[in-house]
Amino acid sequence: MEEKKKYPKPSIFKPLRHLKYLFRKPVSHPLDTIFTEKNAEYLNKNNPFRKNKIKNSVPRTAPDNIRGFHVNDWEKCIGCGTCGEICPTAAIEMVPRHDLPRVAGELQQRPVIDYGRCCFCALCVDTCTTGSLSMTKEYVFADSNPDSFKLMPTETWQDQEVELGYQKTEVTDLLDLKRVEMEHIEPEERIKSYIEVVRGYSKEFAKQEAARCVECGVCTASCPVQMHIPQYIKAIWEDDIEGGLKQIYETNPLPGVCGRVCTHNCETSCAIAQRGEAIAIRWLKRYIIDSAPDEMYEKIFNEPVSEVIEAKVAIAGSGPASLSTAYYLRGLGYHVDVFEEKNRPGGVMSYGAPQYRIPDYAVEKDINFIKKIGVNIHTNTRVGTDITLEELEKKYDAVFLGTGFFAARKLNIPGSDHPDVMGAMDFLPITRDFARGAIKLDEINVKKSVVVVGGGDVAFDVARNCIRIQLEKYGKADVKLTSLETLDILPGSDDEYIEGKEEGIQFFLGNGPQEIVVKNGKIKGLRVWKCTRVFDEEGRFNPTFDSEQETLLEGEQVFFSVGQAPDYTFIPESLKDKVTIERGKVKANKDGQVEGLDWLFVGGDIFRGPDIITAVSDGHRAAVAIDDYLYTNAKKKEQSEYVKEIREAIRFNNPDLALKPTRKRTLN
Amino acid sequence: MKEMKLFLGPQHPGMHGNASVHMFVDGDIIKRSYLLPGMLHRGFEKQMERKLWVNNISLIPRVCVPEPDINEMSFATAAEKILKLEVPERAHWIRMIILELARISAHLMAYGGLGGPTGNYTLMYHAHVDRNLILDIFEKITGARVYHQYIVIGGVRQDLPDGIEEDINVFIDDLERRLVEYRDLGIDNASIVKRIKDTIMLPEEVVWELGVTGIGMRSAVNKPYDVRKVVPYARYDQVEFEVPVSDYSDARARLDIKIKEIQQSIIIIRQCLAKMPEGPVRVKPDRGQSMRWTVPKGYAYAPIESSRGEFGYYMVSNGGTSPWRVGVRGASYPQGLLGIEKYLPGTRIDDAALWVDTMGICSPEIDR
Amino acid sequence: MTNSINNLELVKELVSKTTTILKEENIDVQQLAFEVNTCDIHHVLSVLKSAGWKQLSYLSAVDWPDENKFEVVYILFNWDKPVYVQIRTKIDRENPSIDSILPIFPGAKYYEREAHEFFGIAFPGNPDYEKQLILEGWDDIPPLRKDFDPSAYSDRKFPSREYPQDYSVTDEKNHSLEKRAERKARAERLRTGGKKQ
Amino acid sequence: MTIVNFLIGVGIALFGFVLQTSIGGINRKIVGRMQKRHGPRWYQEFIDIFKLLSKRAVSHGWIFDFGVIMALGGIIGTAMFMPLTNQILAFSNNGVNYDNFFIFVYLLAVGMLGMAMSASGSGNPWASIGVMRALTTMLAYEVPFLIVVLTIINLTNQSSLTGIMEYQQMAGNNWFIIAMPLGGIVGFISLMGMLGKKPFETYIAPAEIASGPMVEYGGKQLGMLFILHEISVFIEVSLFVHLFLGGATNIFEFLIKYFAVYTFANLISNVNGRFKIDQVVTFFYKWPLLMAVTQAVIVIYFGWVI
Amino acid sequence: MLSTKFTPKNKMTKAEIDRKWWEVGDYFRRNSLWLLMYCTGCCAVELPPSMTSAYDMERLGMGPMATPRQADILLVSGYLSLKTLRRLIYTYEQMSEPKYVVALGSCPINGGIYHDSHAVINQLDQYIPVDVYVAGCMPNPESVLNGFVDLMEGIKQKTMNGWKRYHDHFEWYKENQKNSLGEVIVHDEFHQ
Repeated sequence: MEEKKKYPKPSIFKPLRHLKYLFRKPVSHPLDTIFTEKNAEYLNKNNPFRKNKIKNSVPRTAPDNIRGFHVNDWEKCIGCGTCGEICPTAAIEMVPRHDLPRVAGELQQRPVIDYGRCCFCALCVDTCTTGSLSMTKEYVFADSNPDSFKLMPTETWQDQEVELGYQKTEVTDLLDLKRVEMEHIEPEERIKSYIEVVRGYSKEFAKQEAARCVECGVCTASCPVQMHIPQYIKAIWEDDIEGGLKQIYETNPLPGVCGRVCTHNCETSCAIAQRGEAIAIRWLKRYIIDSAPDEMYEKIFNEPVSEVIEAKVAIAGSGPASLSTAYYLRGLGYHVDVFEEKNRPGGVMSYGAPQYRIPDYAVEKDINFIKKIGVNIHTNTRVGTDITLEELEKKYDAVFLGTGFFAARKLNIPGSDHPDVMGAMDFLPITRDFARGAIKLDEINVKKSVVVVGGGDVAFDVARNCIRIQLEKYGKADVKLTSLETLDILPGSDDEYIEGKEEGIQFFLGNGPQEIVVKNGKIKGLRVWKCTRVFDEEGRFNPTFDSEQETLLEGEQVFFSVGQAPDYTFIPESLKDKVTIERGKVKANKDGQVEGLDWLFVGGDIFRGPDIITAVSDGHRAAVAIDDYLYTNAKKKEQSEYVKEIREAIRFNNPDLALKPTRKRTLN
Repeated sequence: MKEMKLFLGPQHPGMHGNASVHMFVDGDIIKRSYLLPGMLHRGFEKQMERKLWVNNISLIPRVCVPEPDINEMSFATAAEKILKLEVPERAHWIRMIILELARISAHLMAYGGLGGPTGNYTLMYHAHVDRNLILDIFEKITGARVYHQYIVIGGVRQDLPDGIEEDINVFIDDLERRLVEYRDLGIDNASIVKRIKDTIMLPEEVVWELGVTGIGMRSAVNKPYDVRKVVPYARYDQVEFEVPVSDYSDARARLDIKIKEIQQSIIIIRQCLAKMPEGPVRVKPDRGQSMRWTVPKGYAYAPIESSRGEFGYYMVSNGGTSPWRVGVRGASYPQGLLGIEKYLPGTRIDDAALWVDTMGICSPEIDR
Repeated sequence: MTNSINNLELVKELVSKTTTILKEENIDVQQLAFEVNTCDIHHVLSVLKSAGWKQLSYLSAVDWPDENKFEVVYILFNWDKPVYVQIRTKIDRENPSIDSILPIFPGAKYYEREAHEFFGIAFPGNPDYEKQLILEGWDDIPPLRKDFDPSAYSDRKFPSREYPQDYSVTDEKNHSLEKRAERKARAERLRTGGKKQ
Repeated sequence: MTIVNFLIGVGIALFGFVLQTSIGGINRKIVGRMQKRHGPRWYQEFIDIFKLLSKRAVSHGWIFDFGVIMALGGIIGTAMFMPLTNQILAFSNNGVNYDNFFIFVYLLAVGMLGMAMSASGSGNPWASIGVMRALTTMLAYEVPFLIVVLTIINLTNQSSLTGIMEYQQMAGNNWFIIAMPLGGIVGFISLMGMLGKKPFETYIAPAEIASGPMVEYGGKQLGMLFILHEISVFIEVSLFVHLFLGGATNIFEFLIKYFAVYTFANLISNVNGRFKIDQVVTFFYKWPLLMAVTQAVIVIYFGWVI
Repeated sequence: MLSTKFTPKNKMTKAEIDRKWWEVGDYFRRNSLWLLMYCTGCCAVELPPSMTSAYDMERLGMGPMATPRQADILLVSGYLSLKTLRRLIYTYEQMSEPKYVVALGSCPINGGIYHDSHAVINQLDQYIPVDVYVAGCMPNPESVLNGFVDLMEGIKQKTMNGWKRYHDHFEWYKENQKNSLGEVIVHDEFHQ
């Protein structure tokens, strides 16, 4: 009874209403929107009655974000392999393509997709670091040969230009393009002292930053020492500081320093930097060092390193190159003596870079470990005066020179001989000692207003040091910085520029200094011309100026930070003609072995330059080369398995020459 | 009389999906029967444990093929429950549109599936035409017709494309107008009513015994036991809709509810389109690149009202980059396995296919 | 919803009266989880069932090889007082066995069979639990245990396709990619195997 | 009975086959239209049949093979007796037409039996169920149908189809479907049953019993079954045309009537579902039987013919 | 279309006339392909649209068939679990010749998303010969229909010889089947 109320009465006539569709147009897709040209041709031929029924057949145009087959823009692709990593079906394989040029930030490999696996989820597109991979609107592909489903995506699909379908957008992007904010000390605060500007990551932030890494490893090739970057970042992410420390010390004996002041080519070539902010590789390294307790260091070498080879090596200088050589030679089992002229080891690390970038405790932490494994460092011993090179040659089986560029260079313009005109390398060690408290404030010659010439990191160091000293001395700062290069080609790093600006440097970029105006024995300022170009068409340094656009930068003092120079006075006469010096650098083979003087090795600024990490790599190569040179003839003690292992590791990790990344500047 | 062995499926036009109902019949009456599942077994729960959180979105829709979105939704909500993640407002509404469209599509498929066992293929053809239109809409929104991979942890994968609201409106208006045609061909059709009336009964006590949910339960207990009402997820508490119920659960009542639910889904979609705010549609569950997303330790069960009943993912995370354990509660599990074993016997062979069809049995979610 | 909070309280009271709760979690406003002793499972379930939680939504197990335990999970639901209740209990991983709940929830029959098939948990009291349900001719340890590696099983039994196409262009002298791979492998060996994520 | 008669008979069977196959194809297009699509090519059914014949056969023993041939032979034999119009008829001798209705009833049974034998020979349980159902359905629709036909025979005093045709044509084209509306309806419903159209398709029922009797047929045997099916449809539809629609005086009239009947049955079939086998039987034994008996009573006892 | 190494042998047809007949038969065969839909996996869900009004496969003379005996094409729609493969081999061997196999989706080619699953096979052509593969996960109806036309074209060019290959290499196929399945025979309560 109730049921009748509930449902309409069933009827045998109601369904017959459907007969109305006999007079309606069918909704089927026409054949010419289904078949490909080839198949439509077959169907036409096959039809005995109407031979040209299907004309201009193309499969239905798909909507805009359909996930069809892949295309890959090889111009953009860097072969990072992230697509293959994320692929839930393991369909993407990276194949070596050695026909591609080998450049920094790129790997010589390209993805190949197995359509017998692909599930068209487009996660590869979403995660593509460069945005080169995208999906097309093509979705028809059938074949009777199962082996033909492995395809290499190129710009075209089946040699046809096709419309793109699914592409990544900001919303779908699976990468984290924003760097985890590093805590800075505010400019107002930091210019009052030499406290380190960057605070370093906390554990939580370090893990977050580490989580951004896609582990592609394009960075390693541009790192001069080829550190295990993705692996130690992963170690941070997995909270394995010890593992990370071990990985770092395999290739870099100065991580605490490099974690602060490295030129970070790795970040420049970082795959994430293609579209976003690079992983803060440098700071992550610093995080590992900062959070590794001293006792953890002992685990890097499980056994004390002992001298297993009876050969001695002397090292002149204690800069990065020297310390690196010393570390690796020690690891290889040699007796190593390091001679340093100043009273602190570290060279540029202790006397060049400013305290607010790299505090002493960080340098000491690194050097202490090197000392601890048995490297003897003799400070206040200048090679050439306290001990001559000839003596070293006699006493030691090999000598490594890492004396660096420690002399200041000045521009030869009118007025540059004024005593208030200073070179950066004369000034910076003083500031460093000042920061340590070894020098009184009054002893430093910094005037109320200064002009700094130069656009490199060193120029910024000078300028920012000046600000700090001025503030302490006079209560206010006035620092102008001028350089030939405009912002887009400024050699200094972005961080320096930003921080310098925050701290109050006044920028006058793109100007060439012409004259230091001196009146009454006092500097009035620097006269500059607008620089029209820095490099000529061939890319050589060849600046031209526009004399019409002239400015006078007022200041009582001028600092030149236009490069440094070596000091080869320690080389005795007997060797002078055997050592070739070209453009201030010693000529040697790839590993730093001076030709003709097999026992003499060089590294660092005097060999290759220009930065700390390259010096470390020189040191590593030189250590291996010294080992090659000495090992066969030296007397050896019995080696434990562990020592063999270390030797093998050091030799295995001998770095190749790094690829130089081209820098993409994000600032404007 | 000797028992005769018969099997419905796996390769059988009356069986939806790849499963087999083994029947021991006496004449036309089924004496003993059981479902032989596992033909679609892929080891899903194991696979999910082995895949990253982000990779899982390409895997989960495959658990239930006719209505893949509920899997995505259930997976996403379970993870969001553990993460305590707040999804953007707009994403909730988009999710509801997707889920309701998917419900309509699944109901149409099931209702059209009535055409198989009863032989009314015209009904099936019409239902599939409309379902195909939904797939086209899905393709426009998500980029794929069937496996949308659209609802992700933290929202939806991307915003709705421009002009899709109009497409949806045109479609649902047209569908609403033609629901009466579906009734004409199906449940108001005298020849089909003969097949579906007073047969394939599901009494209330059986519902509780088996644990049947969804339409099966609501048609028997006469109460709006719908997860969307009872445990609202997304923004179902902010839309108005009715839950059609009945107190006499034969095949006809269940099919009738299906049609009414299509009607209600249309109403929900209209409200969603009207109420949907602008704004972001996705938040990332964690910092870092997707392969290193983690979900903290925890347990969660996320029930979703699918077209066949309560569908849920039981998720256990141990704080890693992949789920530790994901259990899938297939909506058709109770009626599909125990139901066929206990309550298919006694019906006729003719009813077996219809039984499978109207109870809402989806073999991939049983097998996983 | 105030109502659901009352319901949560109700469940908490009910369970705490019945048994000792080892662990309690509020998953959200309509979901609760309790960990109880294995011996109390039947009691808790029957109390909850008589209080209205008469739908068994899910039954399965979780493998915790580190603790050498299986965790059996029962999820109950009450449509009138909508709270999902997870009841969990840990049982030994060696010879796992837990009494069937068939007398309380007849619908658990196939869930238990499946749990036996995938984890190897015995359910005495369930007449068919040892029959194969989903797998056919299985010849390895139960596949959902953590120590089962489906990839290895698949490699052993089902060959993968070896495509003849070779898209690579290689240079005899260029070993950069191999070197990279070697270095990577080396770096990974150095890891101390710290806390795994 | 000469060889010429025999050749004409074969010709009629062939004509029937070609006719029904073409109309079947056209009907597939029409039904497709109702289902919002274009449907296959009109000659698709020919291609299907020839394809089946070109395939290799799987045999399930000699009963299986022989049954098919016997069924096909039986049905061709039946078709040979079928008049197309009141002139075109294979076997007639001096005004005596050998197209007695009962010939068809019995010869059709030969075909059915052959098929039943063969299908049972395949050993597939679905086939046995299908055969059982087919025979049950036959029993169900034959009873009301025979009652109506017997009424007609009673009314016209002859059982020759040509005779019945001429009877209708003589009385001012007073077709029996109009003269005896109840009987006409019963006839049409029974025709649907004979044709195996829904709602009486129970014995094929792909979704229930996997095509029933045909489950084990493939290749050549299935091709023969298809031919058998086409010819038997031709016979059944022609029977209805001749019995209720006044037959045809020329071939075009026959074609039109044939097409109309078949299409109508097909269209109805395609918007309906199928009954269960017990429902088929109860259905036929309820309304059609009642109507048939009523019609018989009306016609025979009251003599009310419109 | 890449050719397969098994071209039709003249030996089989013996005489020219037989070949001509075969070609005539091919015309009918390729214009009336009946599908056996074995819904082995997910791709089956795109078949209803291709068969029903939206894409109307009947225009090509194709249609679904209920039993393996009647069908020409075995349509493997997606991944194959072990349990399915056993039944698929049964089904394939029941079909009457000439028979063709069309495999949809990634999974029959190389395992697809289930390549490391313990229950799903990776390559279908190890167990039964496959004539056409259609890529996609899942393939759109257009892809499916284009795949079928590829098959028709292949039949015309006599390259779709999977069923002959199964005869010629029967031992090889059987061995593969045994290696992966253990045994091809189905054992369960029902079949005993």
